[in-house]
Amino acid sequence: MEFLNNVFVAPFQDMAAAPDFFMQVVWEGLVSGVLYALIALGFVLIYKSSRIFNFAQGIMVVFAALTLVGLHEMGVPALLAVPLTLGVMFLLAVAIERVVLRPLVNQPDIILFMATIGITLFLIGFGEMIFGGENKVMITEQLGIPTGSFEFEPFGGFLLIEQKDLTAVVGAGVLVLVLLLFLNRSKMGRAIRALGDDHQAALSVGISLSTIWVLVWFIAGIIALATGIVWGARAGVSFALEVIAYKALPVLMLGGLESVTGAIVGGLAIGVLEKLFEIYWGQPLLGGNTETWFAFVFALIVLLFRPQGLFGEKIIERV
Amino acid sequence: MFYRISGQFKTDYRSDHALFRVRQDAVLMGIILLFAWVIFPFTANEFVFQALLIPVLIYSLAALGLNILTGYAGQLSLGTGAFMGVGAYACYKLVTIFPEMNLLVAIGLSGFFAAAVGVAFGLPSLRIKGFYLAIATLAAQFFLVWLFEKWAWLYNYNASGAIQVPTIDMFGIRVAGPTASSFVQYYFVLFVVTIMTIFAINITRGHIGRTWKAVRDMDIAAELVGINLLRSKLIAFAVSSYIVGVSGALFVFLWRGAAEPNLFDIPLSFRVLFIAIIGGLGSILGNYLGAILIVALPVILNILPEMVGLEINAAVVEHLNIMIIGALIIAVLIIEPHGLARFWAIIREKLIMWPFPH
Amino acid sequence: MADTIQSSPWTDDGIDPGAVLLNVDNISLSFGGVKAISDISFDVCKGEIRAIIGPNGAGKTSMLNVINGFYQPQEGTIMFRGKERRSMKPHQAVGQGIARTFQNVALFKGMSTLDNIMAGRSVMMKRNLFWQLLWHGPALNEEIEHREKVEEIIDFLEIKHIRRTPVGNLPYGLQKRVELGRALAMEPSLLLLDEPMAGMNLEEKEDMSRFVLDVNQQFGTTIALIEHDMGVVMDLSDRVVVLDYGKKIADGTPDEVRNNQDVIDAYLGVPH
Amino acid sequence: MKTYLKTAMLGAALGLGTMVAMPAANAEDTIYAPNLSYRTGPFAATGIPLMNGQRDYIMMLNERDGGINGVKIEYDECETGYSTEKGVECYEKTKSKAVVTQPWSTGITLQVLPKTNVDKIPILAPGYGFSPMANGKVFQWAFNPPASYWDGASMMLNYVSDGDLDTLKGKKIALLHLDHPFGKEPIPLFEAMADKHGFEFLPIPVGLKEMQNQSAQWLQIRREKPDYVLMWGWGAMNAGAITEAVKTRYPMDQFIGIWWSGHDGDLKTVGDKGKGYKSISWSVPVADAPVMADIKKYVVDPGNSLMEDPADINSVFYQRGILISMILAEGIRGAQEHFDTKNVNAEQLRWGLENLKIDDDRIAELGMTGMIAPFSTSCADHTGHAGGWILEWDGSKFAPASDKLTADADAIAVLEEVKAMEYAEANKPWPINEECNM
Repeated sequence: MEFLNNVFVAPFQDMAAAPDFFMQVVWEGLVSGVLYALIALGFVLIYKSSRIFNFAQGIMVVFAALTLVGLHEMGVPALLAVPLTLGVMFLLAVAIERVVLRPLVNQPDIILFMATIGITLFLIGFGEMIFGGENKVMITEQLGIPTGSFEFEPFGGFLLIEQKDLTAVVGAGVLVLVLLLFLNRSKMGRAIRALGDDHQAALSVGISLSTIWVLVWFIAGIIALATGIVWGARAGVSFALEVIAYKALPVLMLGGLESVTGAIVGGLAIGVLEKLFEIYWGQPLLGGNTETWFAFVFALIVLLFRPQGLFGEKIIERV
Repeated sequence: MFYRISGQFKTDYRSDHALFRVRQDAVLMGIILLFAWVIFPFTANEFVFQALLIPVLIYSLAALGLNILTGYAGQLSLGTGAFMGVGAYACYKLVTIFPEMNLLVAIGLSGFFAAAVGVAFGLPSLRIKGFYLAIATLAAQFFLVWLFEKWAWLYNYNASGAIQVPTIDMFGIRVAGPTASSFVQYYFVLFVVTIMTIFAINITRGHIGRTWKAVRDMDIAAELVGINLLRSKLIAFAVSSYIVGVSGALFVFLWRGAAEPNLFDIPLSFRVLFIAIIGGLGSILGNYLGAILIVALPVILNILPEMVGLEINAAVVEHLNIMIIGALIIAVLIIEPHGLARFWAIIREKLIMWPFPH
Repeated sequence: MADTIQSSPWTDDGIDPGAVLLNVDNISLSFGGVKAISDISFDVCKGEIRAIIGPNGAGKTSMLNVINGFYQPQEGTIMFRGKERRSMKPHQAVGQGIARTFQNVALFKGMSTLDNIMAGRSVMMKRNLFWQLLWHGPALNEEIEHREKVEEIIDFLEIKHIRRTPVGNLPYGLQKRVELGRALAMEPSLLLLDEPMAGMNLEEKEDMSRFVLDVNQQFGTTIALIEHDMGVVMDLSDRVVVLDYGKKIADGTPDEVRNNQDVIDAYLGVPH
Repeated sequence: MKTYLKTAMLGAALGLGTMVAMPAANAEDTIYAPNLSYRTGPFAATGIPLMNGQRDYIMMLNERDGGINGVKIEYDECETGYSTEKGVECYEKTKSKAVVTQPWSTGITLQVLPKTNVDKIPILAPGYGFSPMANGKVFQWAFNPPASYWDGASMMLNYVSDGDLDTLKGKKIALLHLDHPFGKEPIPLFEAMADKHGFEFLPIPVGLKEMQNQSAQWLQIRREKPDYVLMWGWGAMNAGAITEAVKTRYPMDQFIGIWWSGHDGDLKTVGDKGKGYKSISWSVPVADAPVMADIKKYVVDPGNSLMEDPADINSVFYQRGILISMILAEGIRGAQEHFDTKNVNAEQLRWGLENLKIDDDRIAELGMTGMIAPFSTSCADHTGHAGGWILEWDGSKFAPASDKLTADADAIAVLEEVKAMEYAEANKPWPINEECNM
């Protein structure tokens, strides 16, 4: 009885008793959710256009952020370091296309997936060799990101919203809008989308496959840099950052591997839900740290009822 | 020349089903067994036992378990490390609750716990496929490691949250614990690995193995020739998890001597996956080749520069090691997606032809 | 070799030759509002070769999928060997004696010809995990027992030379033949063939036609097949059912169907 | 082309496989002191300055004095990346000629602890490892001078209570710790002290994967409103925690970390906002200490240090690395003199580490006045229980902010005895040195 109370009643009483705290929890969840959504977006983009489940998306985030900070340490002004980093990400995209993707074209999905694990390992070793393993500070202020915070006093309590988190949310929104415009309005974007459905049709538009792949991996690189800046500003830049990439995986399960909407909604939902679960159920009842698995288990349960994910199309099997 | 197969005819189906259809294969196997059972253990020193021989065997076994699930039954799993953990913790509880239990029995039983957990997490495999299933296995990975941290009963409420292998004797010989000799532990591991390998070979060449491969190659067609997909997948999860669980128990009891929960985290899962990929998915032999490569590579990278008189920073060596493994995975996938096992097959073909070019 | 097979027909299913083996009654199937099959009834008699024809998208493959349990129809019933069923899993349908081949070859590409055909006998192999682990003894005996049957099929289909070749490396025509072998290995009382001759040249078609007729005559296997080549259909089949847009438009002997106005319209594309 | 590649790969694989060579035999006139370093992996940021300090002190001794009593020390790093598995591999690799094991992680320490009894190699784990290792009767081969985690915990409590623990009655003290053997290490002591002195103890674990994203933990702190937050953090967790503390507006002066949470690099990421953050430490960086001048002269200036930024020479962790090597060097020196031999072996070094006498005079001789509190070890006490200081971050560096603190020796000794015996019981048969008297 007491157990039922602890599970089904007490958490909601807690929420109602301190609404300001509840709002803070939701906000924190939302901010994490934005980051999950961004990483998931990188996955979706590459999967949509090439059927590759790019495990290296997480390490690309670290790599982009490290390059940015590393260049700045070498004396490059922040605003110049950003385009230079994008240049590096472009070269990375070209290298991956040449060295890894092109020889593996038409291989089964699982082979390509494993190749991206190889890329991940390679980038970890390479990145640490060049940039070292120290925790670095993201050049937040130099990039012109505000670092102050807004404080509100809802219900007589207090709610603190950091300006850089707000910038992250707004920035991510803008990035997603631009991306959607690009995908839907430009010739290149349409070719990328078409590629997911039919290679031949996409090629008939007159754009070569390798151009599209480089482009897609480059866009994923841009997203990685944006994610790296936002996340680095919160927690510093180091290889430990890589683990957040795992969080994008349940988002993909939930949202579907091919749905941009799914990545965004799934990311936000998982961000908020895992935080609520941890604070109101995990910490009082399960000893905490439930965020490591909550998203996975939640996505697994949802998937059992909807195997195609929340936003995927119903799968009709054919023979 | 040496691999001359002409003149070796099969006159009935029974001999056609023999493990080695060519006599030279059997001879080669005999030589390998001679090395494993006699020559290595009597020539190795402590370092070779601890850094090469024992880990190679244990990792091979773990990769064998994963390979049954991923290479034979086509279900990609990223949670191997956690299932090794289930085996290790089960074995720890068994030997601390029943101190009189024979360690061989305890390790054999602990595999069943891993198999049960494996089946539970394998249940969604009927509805969830491909990458979605791979991510679902990560749910097992993260949840189980969290459980190893939080469920204090599992580690007998030790303050450090780690498990420490007690001293265990078997038939008057010390087999586990800090005072056990590597020589004995090697034979213990070798015995278990040999038995498991024989089982794995038998099951993969029989009709259960055939249904796995059918499910892997085309699950819909497999269903339409009458294979019960759920049953077939669950047997694969059970057998695979059993072997992985046994390897986890060996990992802690016969090699590491102690374990903390995060030992079984993602890096271990990936390590085993790399061994299976580089060795060759859908092959038994490949697991051993892959394990030899992955275990020996860092050891060699550490020794090599010293031997040629190069002074390389320890950190650089480690970075290089990671980079080389990454590059190696990509290279293997590009050159021969079936891994080292296929390389051996190619060599064997060449030897059969030799000295003629075709 | 053929004599030994004939003397022990596989298809001892308690149905007299000429009696109804399969009866499909008022079947309707739709996917999210799109009707694939509407209200179709026909029967297949023991020992005959029954063709299902119709233009692309007529619902032929969907019909086969319903018969062997891959799709669950929303309405209607299926009576097979005198037993009525509503829904069943494909592996249960196999257990009752229905086998099939596929429009696009659905072999297990990583396995050899021998293994593919052996896979067809999965339902009949009973030795459990324990015996499999030991291998020597009951499991091996069972394996050899089934191997002998499979070798008969390999002989029959004249594919001895590719016994150990991975089927992914075989030419298309041979793959189709291996697929037929796998279906035969199930010793079905009803064999469903989905376009067994699609994409073949004339010579391969003749070979395949011969195998289909031989299967029907030597093993006494009842066959339902989908085929686009009208010449082949008219030569092989005893009766033909014609579908168009998910509806049955004709049913009868080849001659009757050939002269049916609806059929001619459907093939010529007369608007409805 | 593809065939050639295959053949080449094959050759390479076979070549690698057959090349199982042993490390070359060591020269007779040096003492081999390996270090299981971690300059890679998630904790590299904290590891690198420590390793640099350790390495540079030994190099300085070799350069300035020609080693210790004329014998050069061969300092050799074996990289573990803080992975327990790699650590054990390194232990096995180095143990044939090593005089000491410096395992560097609590996980590796726990793993090699039972092996050292058999291999007879002392473990030196200054300021880390397993607190009951202080009990030399049970842990004959393990040393964790000059202070254990329980010393640290006790000193923190003494500091926040101004020496009178009973004033903590009714207060709430949170322990933000890494969910790892290292982070769990102080929990038994805190629990015992909470029972005895009537304060509420609240452990808040941070998973290895959550180190950089501690918003859930800090939301919990905001909800629970503890009077003090004590931290057992490591690597990226430290910076993450301090960032969140700033954000949560948790008062910095009620937030104290263990000595591994007082890394300059971590605090630089928050800069001014971390002002007031404190860390207990058994070492204090002294910029003008004579030993530092020697290190600069013999190692840093000639360009032989691996330090990237020469300014790091005054950081807490670099100087702590120097002190750690000093403890090892003093152990070797003591053994040399006691056994009257130059090439000490592992068993002799054990005696040396068991009979350390680092008093004020010796500290002055070493040129380390003010860097470390005096301590001595004995057969029964392998820790020495030296005192420590609170260091406070002033926005750009750590500076001492308290008088010397000492731990509650009696309370700790009881717990050490209990836990050491529990360990021996769980791992029986475990050799106990009955000759030691407390």
